[in-house]
Amino acid sequence: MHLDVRNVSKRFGSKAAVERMSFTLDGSGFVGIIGRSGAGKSTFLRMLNRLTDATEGEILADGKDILKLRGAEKRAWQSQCAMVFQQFNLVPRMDVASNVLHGLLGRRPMMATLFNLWSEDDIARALAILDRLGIAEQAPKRAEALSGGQQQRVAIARALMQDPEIILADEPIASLDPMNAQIVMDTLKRINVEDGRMVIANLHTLDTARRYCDRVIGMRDGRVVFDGTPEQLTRGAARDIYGADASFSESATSTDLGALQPDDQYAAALLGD
Amino acid sequence: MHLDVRNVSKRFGSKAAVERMSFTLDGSGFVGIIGRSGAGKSTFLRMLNRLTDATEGEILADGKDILKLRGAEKRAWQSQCAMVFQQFNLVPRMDVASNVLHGLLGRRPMMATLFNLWSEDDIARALAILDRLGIAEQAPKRAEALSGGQQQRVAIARALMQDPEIILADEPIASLDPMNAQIVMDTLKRINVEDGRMVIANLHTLDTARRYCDRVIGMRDGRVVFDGTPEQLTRGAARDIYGADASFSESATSTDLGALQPDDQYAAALLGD
Amino acid sequence: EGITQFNIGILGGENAQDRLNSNECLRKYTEEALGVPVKLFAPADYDGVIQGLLGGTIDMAWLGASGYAKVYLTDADAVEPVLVKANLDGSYTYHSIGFARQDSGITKLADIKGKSFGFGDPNSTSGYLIPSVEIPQATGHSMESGEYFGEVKFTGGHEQTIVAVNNGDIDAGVTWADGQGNWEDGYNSGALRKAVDAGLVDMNDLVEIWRSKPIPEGPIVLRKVLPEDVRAKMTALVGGLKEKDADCAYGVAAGETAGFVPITHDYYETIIEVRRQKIASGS
Amino acid sequence: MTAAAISAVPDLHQMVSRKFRHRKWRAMAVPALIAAYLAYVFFAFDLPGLMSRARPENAAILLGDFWSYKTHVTRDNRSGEVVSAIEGERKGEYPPGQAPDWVSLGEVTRIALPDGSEVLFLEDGSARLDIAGYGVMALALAGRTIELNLPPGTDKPEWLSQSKNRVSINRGGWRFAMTPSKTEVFRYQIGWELFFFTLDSPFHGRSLPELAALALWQPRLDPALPNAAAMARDFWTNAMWRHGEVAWAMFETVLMAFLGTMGAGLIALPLAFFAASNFAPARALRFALRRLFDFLRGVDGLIWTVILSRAFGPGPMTGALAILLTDTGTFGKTFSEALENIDAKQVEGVQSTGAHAVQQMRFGVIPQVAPVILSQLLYYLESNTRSATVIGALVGGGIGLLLTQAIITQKDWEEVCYYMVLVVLTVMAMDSLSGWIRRRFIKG
Amino acid sequence: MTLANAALANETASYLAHVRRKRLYGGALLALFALLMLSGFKLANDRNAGGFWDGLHRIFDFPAEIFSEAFVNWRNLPGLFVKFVPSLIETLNIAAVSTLFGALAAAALALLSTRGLSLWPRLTPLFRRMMDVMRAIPEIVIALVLIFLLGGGPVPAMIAIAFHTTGALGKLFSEAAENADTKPVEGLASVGAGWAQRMWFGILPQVAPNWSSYALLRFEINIRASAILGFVGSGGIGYDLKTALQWGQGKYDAVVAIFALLFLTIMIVDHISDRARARLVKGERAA
Ligand SMILES: Nc1ncnc2c1ncn2[C@@H]1O[C@H](COP(=O)(O)OP(=O)(O)OP(=O)(O)O)[C@@H](O)[C@H]1O
Ligand SMILES: Nc1ncnc2c1ncn2[C@@H]1O[C@H](COP(=O)(O)OP(=O)(O)OP(=O)(O)O)[C@@H](O)[C@H]1O
Ligand SMILES: [Mg+2]
Ligand SMILES: [Mg+2]
Repeated sequence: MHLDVRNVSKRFGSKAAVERMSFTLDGSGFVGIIGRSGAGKSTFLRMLNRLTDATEGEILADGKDILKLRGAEKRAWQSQCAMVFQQFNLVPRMDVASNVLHGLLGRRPMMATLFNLWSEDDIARALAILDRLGIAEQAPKRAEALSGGQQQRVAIARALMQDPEIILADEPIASLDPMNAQIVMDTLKRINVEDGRMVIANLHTLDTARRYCDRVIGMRDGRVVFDGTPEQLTRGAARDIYGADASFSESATSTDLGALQPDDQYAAALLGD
Repeated sequence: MHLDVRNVSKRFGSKAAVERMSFTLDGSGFVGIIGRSGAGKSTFLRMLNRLTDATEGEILADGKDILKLRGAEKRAWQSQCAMVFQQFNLVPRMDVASNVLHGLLGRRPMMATLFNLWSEDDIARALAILDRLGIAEQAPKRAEALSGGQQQRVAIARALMQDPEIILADEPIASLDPMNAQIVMDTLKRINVEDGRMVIANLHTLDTARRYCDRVIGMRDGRVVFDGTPEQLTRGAARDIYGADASFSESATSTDLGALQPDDQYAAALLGD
Repeated sequence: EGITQFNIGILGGENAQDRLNSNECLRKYTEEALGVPVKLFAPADYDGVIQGLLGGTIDMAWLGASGYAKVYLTDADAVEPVLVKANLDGSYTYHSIGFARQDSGITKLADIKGKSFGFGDPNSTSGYLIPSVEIPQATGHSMESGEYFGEVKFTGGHEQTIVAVNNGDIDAGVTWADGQGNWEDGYNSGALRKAVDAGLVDMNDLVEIWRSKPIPEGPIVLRKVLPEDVRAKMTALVGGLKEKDADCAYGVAAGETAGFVPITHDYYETIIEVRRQKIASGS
Repeated sequence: MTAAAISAVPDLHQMVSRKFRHRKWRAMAVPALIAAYLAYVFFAFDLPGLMSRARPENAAILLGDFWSYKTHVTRDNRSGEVVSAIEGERKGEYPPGQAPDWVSLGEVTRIALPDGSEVLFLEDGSARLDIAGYGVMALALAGRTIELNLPPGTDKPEWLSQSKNRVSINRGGWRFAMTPSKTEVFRYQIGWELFFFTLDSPFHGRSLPELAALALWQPRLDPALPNAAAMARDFWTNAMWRHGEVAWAMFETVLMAFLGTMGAGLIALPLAFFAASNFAPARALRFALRRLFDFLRGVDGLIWTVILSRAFGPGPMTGALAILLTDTGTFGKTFSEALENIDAKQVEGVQSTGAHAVQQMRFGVIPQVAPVILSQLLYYLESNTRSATVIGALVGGGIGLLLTQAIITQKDWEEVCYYMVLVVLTVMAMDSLSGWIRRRFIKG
Repeated sequence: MTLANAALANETASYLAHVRRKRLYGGALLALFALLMLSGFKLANDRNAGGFWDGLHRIFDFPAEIFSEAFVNWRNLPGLFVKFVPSLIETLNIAAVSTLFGALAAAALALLSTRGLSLWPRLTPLFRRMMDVMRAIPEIVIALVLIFLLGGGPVPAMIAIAFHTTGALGKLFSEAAENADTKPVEGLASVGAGWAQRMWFGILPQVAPNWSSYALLRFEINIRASAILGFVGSGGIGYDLKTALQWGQGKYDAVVAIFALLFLTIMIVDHISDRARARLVKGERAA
């Protein structure tokens, strides 16, 4: 898959959320987009998935401008390009397997799906995917009954069910505790490596980006301000992206379990409040 | 005030929360009741205040069995024996002064109280009490707008409004940070010393008990297992009360500001969950 | 064109289920005669049946004279009177009777001046239409509340009027009776008689204070668009009911009757005129 | 405690006590306003007049009649024939020559009454009343006049009403009335007589063990039917209480409520999407729909009934349609509000897979609003069962017709009581049914 | 981490079984519902005097008749509006007073029937049943019985509506009270406050926004109910509407006037109470 982002902008009223963004992606890497809150990360992913319309620019996927797609073609693109959300965005009252099967909504005859009539094969595949993510035994439970980490894995399973070429993940671990965050990131990485699907993930911590990504794109105020390998992401570059002052400490954005050191000040702060 | 607790028990179904508890108190000491969660501390205080009926036994206050009181007599006893709760139990939507005046509900004509008809004297007294506890400026605010420590002082002010002979306090500082905990305990101690009112407080930390109490009663599984001065409360005695194994460390129960040391394990535990 | 079903509407006055039961025999005979399913309907007030006739969902009904006038004035082509119930003496009129409580001291219309007066149902001939025209002629004043009478209101029906007067809720009211027989029995037939039979009132407690001119009994009407043979069959059936099954005729007529005799629209011209005038006068 | 805080206290005191004074006034003003309004209403509703007109004795009649019945013993003064009938109805008539055990027929009819009084219908058409605690009274017919002889030396008691040709006596537990045409005694007794079987049923008057024995092993009374079936038939077709027809009427009422509520739900759900701000394709459409809902709701079901009866005539469907119209308005409003409150995340999640708009509704929206819709439907089903009672009276169907007619004709209060109990039980049953469904489908 | 092949097959089979069962139940339920609706509709249609399809095109006949007359006599309308205002006020009074009394009684019953708050915990089931029964009896029945006892007029309607309101609000009130925090109540109990004081200071401030929101909604419903009771002979504007509607031709202008008046009132009250309720509930959130 070759992705060519050309001068894409998105304006909400007069405010530009994404401003003339351009870059190209090739093959099946793990791409991390970092930047502070409001930088435009989510807006970009949402445009890529066509949840939001771009104001201008084009995104060529293997030469076709996906921003121009309409109706069935647009839905076909969405089903090739799965999305994983920070808040999981599952249907909490339906069971886990049904949520995973929603990944097929774009592909199966409408009437059958409306009555929840899935073929046995589809169901078997959904369970196999759940099994691959280690949560097959949760299949009959309601999604809302699961822990956050498990729900995110269900969301990934739904994405996999789409058998997509790209998986977009919008801060997939921001609502998770460090333990579950690691499981989810490992899962995404495994999918990236084992299946060769491209993953584009918005991340809000540097160390995660460093650890999992092949390529990191840094955004600030809707513009790309960094594009390189994790190694090139120095402390100085990070300061640039986050627009942080001298007090900027990487560990404040850390969720890595290993990175945890005794920190008097931190404990005191926690206790003091 | 002479308090004689004789074989008091309380059973919930088949489970005994308090089991044949007996001891006597005289004069106006500061008594601490300690014991681990579920030991029956709250249940005992609630029986003493007649919020819960005892299953058997008697409690003689100056010779009268207060467990037998009914109706108006019971309410009269309650108004002599004020209670301070862990969660403050104020009326959050009413202002602080009204909450303090509620201490008089048992004494003023019902109709007048329902129409909020408090005499000027009563209001002046409520303000004086708030002033004594250092929160007079908060009088017109809603109780819910106050910090935890302030709310607990309002609760103590309500107790003082009752002009009680005994103040019962059920883990008065458990929901407070160490700073506020100290203010509240100091306040209770001052009232104990200056006014000569007996204070019985459930406490969940040993050091607080040691620091403020004249006498400590230890409970375990509904029974009194220790009764003595703070000096007599050795580490061994504490292990007995808490039923702790060798790893028992006093500081785990500490809320003393001075006692706070960097504690890797603690911080890790807080973060890990 | 033929018909596929035939609906008969019956009017209020007694317990709904009793009404349906006493008309059940008529339903059976009609089914035999027409060979189509026949249904009975007994809505709680006059208007239900009238709307049914106007809308064409009810094919036959026994209306009050005023009710017929209302149907005629709304749509002159809707229904046609065919038969009327005859009293035992062969007459087919009755009276609107004004009455009051004995202990109220009221004995004539003039005594109610400034007091309260009750009509029954606005679509009732004897309970509203006729007295609302004849009483003003007698008193020389309109029937507006406060003009001559203190208050004028509708009680909802004959039974309610009787009970309201008996209870003293209103000082006087009107209802219907054949005017034959004795006052203390509530006359031979009519709402008063029914109330006495039911033990609701003691006629000793009531006095008659006014009586209208004879009022024509309401007609049995058939919808005009019904096929000729259906109308003929139904007219013959009801007309011959007394000979065919006297018990059934007693039930359908709600009392003793000499049978149902033919009648035409002309007989109701006066009533229609009265109603037309009332409409014109805007009250 | 700082010095500044202490010096602030007197100020504070003033401020707080002003606040309390303020509150005191408000606390007094609200009840005072309410009291003033109630005083106005007291006169607007003419309560003094009402009290003078109230008929407490009617309450006694009504309450007594709720759980008692009366038996008429009537002599036709022309033919001399004596008939006993329960509630004076033909259906409750004792067969000729038979009577309740407290009536002895013969040349002279003797009627024993509960307070120890006795009434005799004498051969010559006159009557003798031996009234307990009062004395003996004789009544005779002279042409069209009734001659009344009181015991010597007594005044006319207040429970006696007399005119030239009617005498009536009301002694609470029984009444007596004589006119030239007939002489009647009414005796009140506790119970719903003939509730199970009428007099013509072979099962009438049998005790429970007897009935059980008959049902289970004793020989058939009616050779054509097993006893149990015959009992069921006699009960179901009971001419006095008409259980079969009443059950049918009750069913018809529930049917109207069911059709109306569910039909309204089916219509309102799609419309609600067009009226919800987050789904409406056009503001104008949304506005128009909202006003339509307001209109449908604002016109009560009863008025819809009147309007619809021209088009559809009387009958249960007219009632169901009236309920349907009103509830379409109600549901349109509540459903669209529920739709406006949904969580967009779920829709987005479904949308991101490439789902069609209809699929987004089905999986992103419906699961969220289903609980609200279901509980609304159930709540209104219950409440409409009550409304259908009233509407039924107008369209001539259902328990409502029976109930209102029984009340308006004011004679069979025990029937009113029976119907009321039925309605209440039905509504309560629907209440618990809906509670069960709610637990099963919403919480589960 | 993943299951062995056999285990997965097992899991899949059991989930498939679960799906089949659900489909069966779901399908059966849907079929049952469809069957009930269709047969119910057919039954009702058969028992109706006129059929649904036959009548559908005549649905506007009656409204057209009414409005055409009112249109001709439009000059009468202003006068008619004024004429019926007193009845409208009576209807509003009935609704207001019955909501007031109903809400007061409901508050008492609700507190008495809420677990943990009741003055007599043993009697809570009794109070609950009482509310169920009060809710279940149709207002019209009570009104008709009371008309027999008290004679016509607004009072029977008022009592009937208040009675029903008590049951309906009682249930909602007690649900709200159940969710209230009991800590303040306990705090008040500890100072020796009586039951009334505990409820007044401990519960009422918490439930007041919800309760008043429910009461407002009830007021709205009760306006309609009191208009309807007028329809069966219990005073107010419903009585005027019924008389005019029954008389028919010649009074259709009055019908339109009353109707417009009533409808307008309902709309206005609806609107005001909608806003007031939104404020009440939002205010609660803000606090
Ligand atoms: N629907 C919208 N309407 C108006 N402004 C929006 C909308 N969505 C996003 N924005 C604005 O666009 C900018 C970029 O938002 P975006 O959500 O893409 O940032 P982000 O990098 O994902 O931040 P975060 O880490 O908080 O999720 C922000 O300033 C935001 O306020
Ligand atoms: N209302 C109740 N119903 C049933 N069991 C109860 C009830 N209240 C308390 N218990 C039980 O009684 C025992 C004693 O409880 P109590 O609250 O007195 O303990 P405690 O020493 O105050 O503990 P903590 O420190 O957690 O407050 C516990 O096992 C508790 O589960
Ligand atoms: Mg974002
Ligand atoms: Mg405790």
